[in-house]
Amino acid sequence: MDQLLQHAANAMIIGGTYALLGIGLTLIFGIMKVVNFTHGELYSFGAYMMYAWVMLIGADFMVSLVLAVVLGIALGALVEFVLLRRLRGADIDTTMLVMIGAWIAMQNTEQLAWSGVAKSIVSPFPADPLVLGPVSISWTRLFVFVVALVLIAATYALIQRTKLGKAMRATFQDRQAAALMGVQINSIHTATFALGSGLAAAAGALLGPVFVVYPTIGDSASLKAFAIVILGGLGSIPGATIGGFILAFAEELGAGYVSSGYRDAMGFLLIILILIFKPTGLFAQKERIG
Amino acid sequence: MHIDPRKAALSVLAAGLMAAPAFAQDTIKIGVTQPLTGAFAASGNYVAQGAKIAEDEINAKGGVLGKKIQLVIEDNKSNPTEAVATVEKLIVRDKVPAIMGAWSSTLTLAVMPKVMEYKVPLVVETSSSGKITTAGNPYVFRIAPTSDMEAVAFTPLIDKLNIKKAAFLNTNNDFGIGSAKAYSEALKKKGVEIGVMETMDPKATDFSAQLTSIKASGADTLFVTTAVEQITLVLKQAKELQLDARIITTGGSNSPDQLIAQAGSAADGSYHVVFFPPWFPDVVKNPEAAKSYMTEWKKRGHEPGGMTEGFRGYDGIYTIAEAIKVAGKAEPAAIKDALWKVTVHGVYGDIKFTQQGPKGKESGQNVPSVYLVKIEDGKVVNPEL
Amino acid sequence: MTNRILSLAWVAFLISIPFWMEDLYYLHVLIVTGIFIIAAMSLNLLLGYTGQLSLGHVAFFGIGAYVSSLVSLGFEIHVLPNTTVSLDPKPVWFAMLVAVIFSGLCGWFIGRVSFKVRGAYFVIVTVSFAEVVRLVSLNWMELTQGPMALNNIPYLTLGIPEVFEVEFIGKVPCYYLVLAVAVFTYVVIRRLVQSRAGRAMIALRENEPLASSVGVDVTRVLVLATIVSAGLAGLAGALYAHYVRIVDPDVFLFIYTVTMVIMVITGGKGTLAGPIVGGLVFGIFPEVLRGFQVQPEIQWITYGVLMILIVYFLPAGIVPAIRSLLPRRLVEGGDGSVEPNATAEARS
Amino acid sequence: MTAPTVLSIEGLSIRFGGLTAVEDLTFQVREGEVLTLIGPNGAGKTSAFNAITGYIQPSAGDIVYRGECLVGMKPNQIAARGVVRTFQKTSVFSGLTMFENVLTGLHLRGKQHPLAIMLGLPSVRRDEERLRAEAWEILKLVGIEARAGEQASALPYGELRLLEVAVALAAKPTLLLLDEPVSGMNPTETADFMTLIGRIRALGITILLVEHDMKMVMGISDRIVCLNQGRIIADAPPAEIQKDPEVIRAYLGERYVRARG
Repeated sequence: MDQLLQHAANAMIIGGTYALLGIGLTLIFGIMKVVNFTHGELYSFGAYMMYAWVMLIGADFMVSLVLAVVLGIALGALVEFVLLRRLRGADIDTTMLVMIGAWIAMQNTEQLAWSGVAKSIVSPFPADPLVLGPVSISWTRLFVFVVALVLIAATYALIQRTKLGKAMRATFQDRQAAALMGVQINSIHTATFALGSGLAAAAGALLGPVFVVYPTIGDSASLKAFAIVILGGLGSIPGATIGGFILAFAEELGAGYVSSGYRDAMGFLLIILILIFKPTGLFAQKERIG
Repeated sequence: MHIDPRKAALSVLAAGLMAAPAFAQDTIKIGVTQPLTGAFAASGNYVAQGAKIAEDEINAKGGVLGKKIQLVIEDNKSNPTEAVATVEKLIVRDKVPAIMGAWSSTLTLAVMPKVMEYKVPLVVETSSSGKITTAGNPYVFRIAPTSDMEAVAFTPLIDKLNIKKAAFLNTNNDFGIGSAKAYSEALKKKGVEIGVMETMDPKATDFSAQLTSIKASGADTLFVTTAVEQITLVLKQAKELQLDARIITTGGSNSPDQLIAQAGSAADGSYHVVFFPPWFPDVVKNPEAAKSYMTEWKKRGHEPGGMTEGFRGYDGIYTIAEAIKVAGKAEPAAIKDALWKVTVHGVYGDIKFTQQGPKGKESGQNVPSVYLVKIEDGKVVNPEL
Repeated sequence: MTNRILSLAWVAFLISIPFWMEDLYYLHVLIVTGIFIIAAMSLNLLLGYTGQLSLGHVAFFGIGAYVSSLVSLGFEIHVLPNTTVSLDPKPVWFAMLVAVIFSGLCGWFIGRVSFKVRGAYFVIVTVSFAEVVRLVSLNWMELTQGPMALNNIPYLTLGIPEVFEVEFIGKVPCYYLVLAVAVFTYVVIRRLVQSRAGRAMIALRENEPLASSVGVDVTRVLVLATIVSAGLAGLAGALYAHYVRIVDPDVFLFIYTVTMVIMVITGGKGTLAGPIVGGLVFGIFPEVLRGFQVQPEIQWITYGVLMILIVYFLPAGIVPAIRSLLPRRLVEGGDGSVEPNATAEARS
Repeated sequence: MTAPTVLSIEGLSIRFGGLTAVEDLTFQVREGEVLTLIGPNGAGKTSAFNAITGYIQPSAGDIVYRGECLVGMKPNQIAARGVVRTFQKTSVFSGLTMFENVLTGLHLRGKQHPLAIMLGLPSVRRDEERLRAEAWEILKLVGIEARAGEQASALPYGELRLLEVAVALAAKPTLLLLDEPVSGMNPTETADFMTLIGRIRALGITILLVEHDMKMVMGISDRIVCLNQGRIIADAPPAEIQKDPEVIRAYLGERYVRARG
C-alpha cells in the first residue's frame, strides 16, 4: 500500500508535465492540422535554455524558467513564420515532411551546440524531500507539479476567456467561417504554434532539472506527446490533460508492478487498446476517419 | 582481381569522384572507437581525451619507430551496430593496424567478430563482461578488470561493510548484467541475502519506479552498475525517495568527482569501485605515470571528474604504442604477437597480458588493481574499513 | 525499347563496379546504400503508389533483420512457466525466407488494424507500431538479447554443401547479392504497379471515392500493398542482418524510417526510379561530406534542410523533374504505356 | 412498360444529425429504362444516390437490386453487383492519362492474382492485353479516343465529364447512376451527350439520372420521379410530369418554360 501511494505520487507529478506536452501538440494539430514533429525539440530547447541560463550564465532559477518559456514561444513563432506559413492549405503529409526535416535539423544543431554529453541542472530546492507519511516527494518535483498545474489552468483560461482564445476556438471549429468573421488566420496560426511550443518548452524547462539534458531527450517527449493526444483524441484539450495523467499512471504502475523495461511501452499499449475499443480517442470532438 | 588499363583509368576516375582524401603514410595510425554521443557519451569522451594525451606525449618523445602516431577516433554513438560500422571503417578505409575500444561490453562484444574477420588486434580499455575474454577471440587484449575480478577484490569488504541484504539496479546490457551476476554470486557465497534485482534501459532517466520497489524490499545495500550519467540520476532520485540503503557503484565508470559536482549532497555516503584513485595517487603501482597523466589532464582543463575514466584511454594507447615498438613494424599480426610480450608501466598498474579463454585461441587479460572509495561531505575519501 | 536498353546498360554498369572499384570501403558504402534502396523501394509502394504516409516502415525492416537472425542462430524461450519453445539454427536462405513471410504477416496485421484510420492518426499509429516493436526487442531479452544485440549472425551460403557453395562473406559477394535482390525487388514492384493491382493502388491515391465506385476494395488493396511492402522491407532487413552480422534494437529507430522517406521523396514518390535515385543521392552524399571532414551533425542538418527545400521547391522529386526536362521519347515506358496502336495516336 | 423491376427503393430515409435529407422515399427502376430524378436543390437526390451506392448509410428503408439488399454494403461491393455511379462534382483520376483512367476503371473486369502478377505469369500479360483492348473500345464508345494519351488534369471540362462516364462504363455496370452529367456543358455538348446515352442504353444498361437540364430530361427519360424536400411528389412519364400541377409549382414551372422557349 505504501508502495502504491508512492507510485501514485510519482505519477501525478510526471502527469502534469505530460499534460503540458499533450496540450501543446493537440492545440497545434486541432487548429493548424499540423502533426508537429518538432514538438520534442521545443521540449529539449526549453531544457537546454534552462541549462544555459542557470548553469552557464548563473541566472536565477525562476528567472531562467520564465526566459526558457519565453524563448520557446519565440522559437515556435519563428518556426511557424519561416516554415509553415507558406504551407497553409497544403496537405497534411507535406507539412509533416517539412516538420520532420525541421526536427532533424534542430536536433543536430542542439547536438552540435551542446555536444552529446548529458548536462545536469542544479535546482535551488533543498535536497531533502517533503515526507508525508509513507510518501516522499522532492521539493523540485513538487515545484514542477505546481507550475505545470498553473500553466494548464492558464492555458484553459486563455482559450476560454480571452479574445485570442475565442478566435482560436472559432478557427478550430471552422476555418473558413472564422476567416469570414474577420479572424486573422495567419496570426492565429502563429499564436497557436507559439503557444504550443511554449508549453513544450515549459515542460522541458521544468523536467530538465529533475532529470538530465541531452540532445535526444526530445524524441521520447515527442512520442509521449503523440501517445497522449491519441489517447485523448486529436484536438481535444481536456483529452490531452487527462491523457497525460493516464499515461503517467500507466507508466509508473507498469514499471513498478510489471517490468521497468516496459515503462515506455505502456503508452503504446494504451494506444492499441484505444484503437481497438474506442478508435476516436477518449474525448475526440471530431470524426477521425477521412 | 584482374586489372586492365581501362579499368584502372575508370577506378582513378571513380576515386576522384568520391573525393577520397589521401594521407601521406608518414604516420602510424591507431584506431579508436568510443561512444562520443548517446547514452555513454561522457565516459567515451573522457577515454578519448585520455587517449589524446597519450598520443601527444608519445609524439613529443619522438613517436614510435621514428614515426609519429596518429589517432583516428570514431564515434560509435553508444550503439553496437554503429560500433561495428566504425571498426569496419577504421580497418577498411583508414587501414589501422590496431584498434582501441569500444568502451561498453556490449559495444566491444559487437565489434569482436569484425576484428577477428580482419585479423586486427583490439585493446579493450573499459569493458568488464567476462564474455569478452572467454569467447575464444585471439585478437582481444583487455587491460580493464573483469566483473569477476572486481567481485573477488570486493569479497573481503562484504563483512567489513556488514552487508545483510543486497539489492541490484543495473543496466540491462552486458556490463550491467555481468556485473550484477558476479557481485551477487560473491555476496551469496558470503551468505548475504539477495533482494530485488532491478534493471534499467541504458537510456532511461526516471528510476522512481525501480527505486520505490527497492525501498519496499528493505535492502541495506544497493549495488548500482551503469555509467556516470545514470548514476547521478539514481543518487538524486534515491535521495528524493529517502532510500536508506547504502549505495555502491561498480564497474569503475562512476567518476566520483563528477557525482559530487552534479548530484551534490545526494552523493554523500555512497561507495564507488574505481580502478584509479586520483585522490591518492601514491597508492598506485606507478605513481609517476599517474602523476604525469593527472598533470596533463588538469593542464588541458578537462573535467576533473573524468580523470577516473580518461586514464583507460591513456593506458590503452600506451599499450598499443609499446606493442608496435616491440613488433618493430605497424602490422596487425606483428602487433598481435607483440602484445603478448609487452609490459607497460601504466596508470592501471603494470599492464601485461595473461591467457584466458578456450585453448588455442586465448584472449589477453590484464590484472589491474581495484579500489573502493567513499564520498563524504562532498569529498572523496579512502573508507576506513 | 530504348528504356529496356538503358536499364540493361545501367545494370551492366552496376555489375562492373567490383572489377574496377579498388577501395573496398566504397563497395561497403554501396552495399549499405543498396540495402536501403531496397527498403526505400518497398516504402515507395505504400508512400508513392497508394499515397499512405506510413512512418513505421522501419518496423518491417527490423522485424526482417531480427527474424532472419533468430532463425539462423536458433533460440530457446520460456513462454509459460513450464513450456519452452526452441528452434535449432536453420540455414540462412531459409531464415531469410521466413523473415520475408513473417514481415509480410506483420504487414497484413498492421494493415488490418491501422487502415481503419487515416491522415494524422494513421501516421501516429504507424510511428507507434515501430516504437512498440523496438521496445519489445529491447525488453524481451531472452529472445532478442535486448540492448546486448544479436551478435555473430551467420552469413548466407548457397549451393549444395560440400559440392559447390558460395559464401556471401566479404564485400564482393555481398555486393552482388544485394544487387541481385535489388533487381528482384525492382522487377516485382514494377510488375505490380503496372498491373491491375497497381492501378487500384494508384486509383486510391488519386481519388478514393471514385476508386471504390468502380469496384476497388480499398482495404484489400491497401492491405495487399502493405503486405508486399512489408515483405520486401523484411527482405532488406534480413540482408542487412546477414551483412553487418549484428542487430540491436536501435535498428527500429525512427531516423531510419526518415532516411527511407527522404530517399523516396527526393527521388520522386510514385516513380519506379525515384527511390533508386534518392537512395544513391543519400547513400553517397554522406561519404562525400565525410571526405570533406564534415561533422556528422552538420551532415544531418544538411539532410533536414534539404528535405524541407525539396518539399518546397521540388515536391514531386528529382525523377519527375528530370523527366519533364527530357524529350518524352527517352523516358517512355515506366509508368504504364498505352496500347501499341494507341501510342502513336495518343502521344504524338 | 412491363419490364421487370431491377432496383427497388422502399421507404428510404436519410438523416444527418437532426437534418432529414430524404424522407420515406419509395420508387422502382425497371430493366432497360432511363429514369430521372428531378427536384429542387437540396431535395435529396444526391443523398439518395449516395445511399444506393453505399457512400452513406440510410437511417431506414431498403434498397434492393436484382433481389439483393444493398444496404450495409461497401461501395466496391455494390459496384461489383453492377451498380456504378458518377459524381456530381467532376471526379476523375486527374494525375493519370485518359487511357489510364479507363484502364483503372476496368478493375472489376481484370482477372489477375497478386502472386501471378509478381511472378510475371503469361496469363497476367494476356489479361492486360485484353483490358487494354477493352479500354480502347470504351474510349471509342464515348468518343474521346483522340486524346487518350493526355493527362486528365489537362482536359477541357466537357471531355472530363465524358471521361467520368467512360470510367463508370469501364466498371461494367448493369445500372448506371449519372449525377448531373451535363451540368456546365454547352448545348452542342449536351446534345452529343444525349446520343451517348442512347448508345449506352443500346448496350442494355439501365440508367438512373439526376439532372436539371429539362431539355435533356424530357428528351431521354422514360419516366421521371420528382422529389421535393425529401419526398416524392410525382412519378410519371415526361408527358405527364410536364402537366403535373404540383411538379410545376414545386420545381418545374419557370425552368420548363425557359427550356421550351
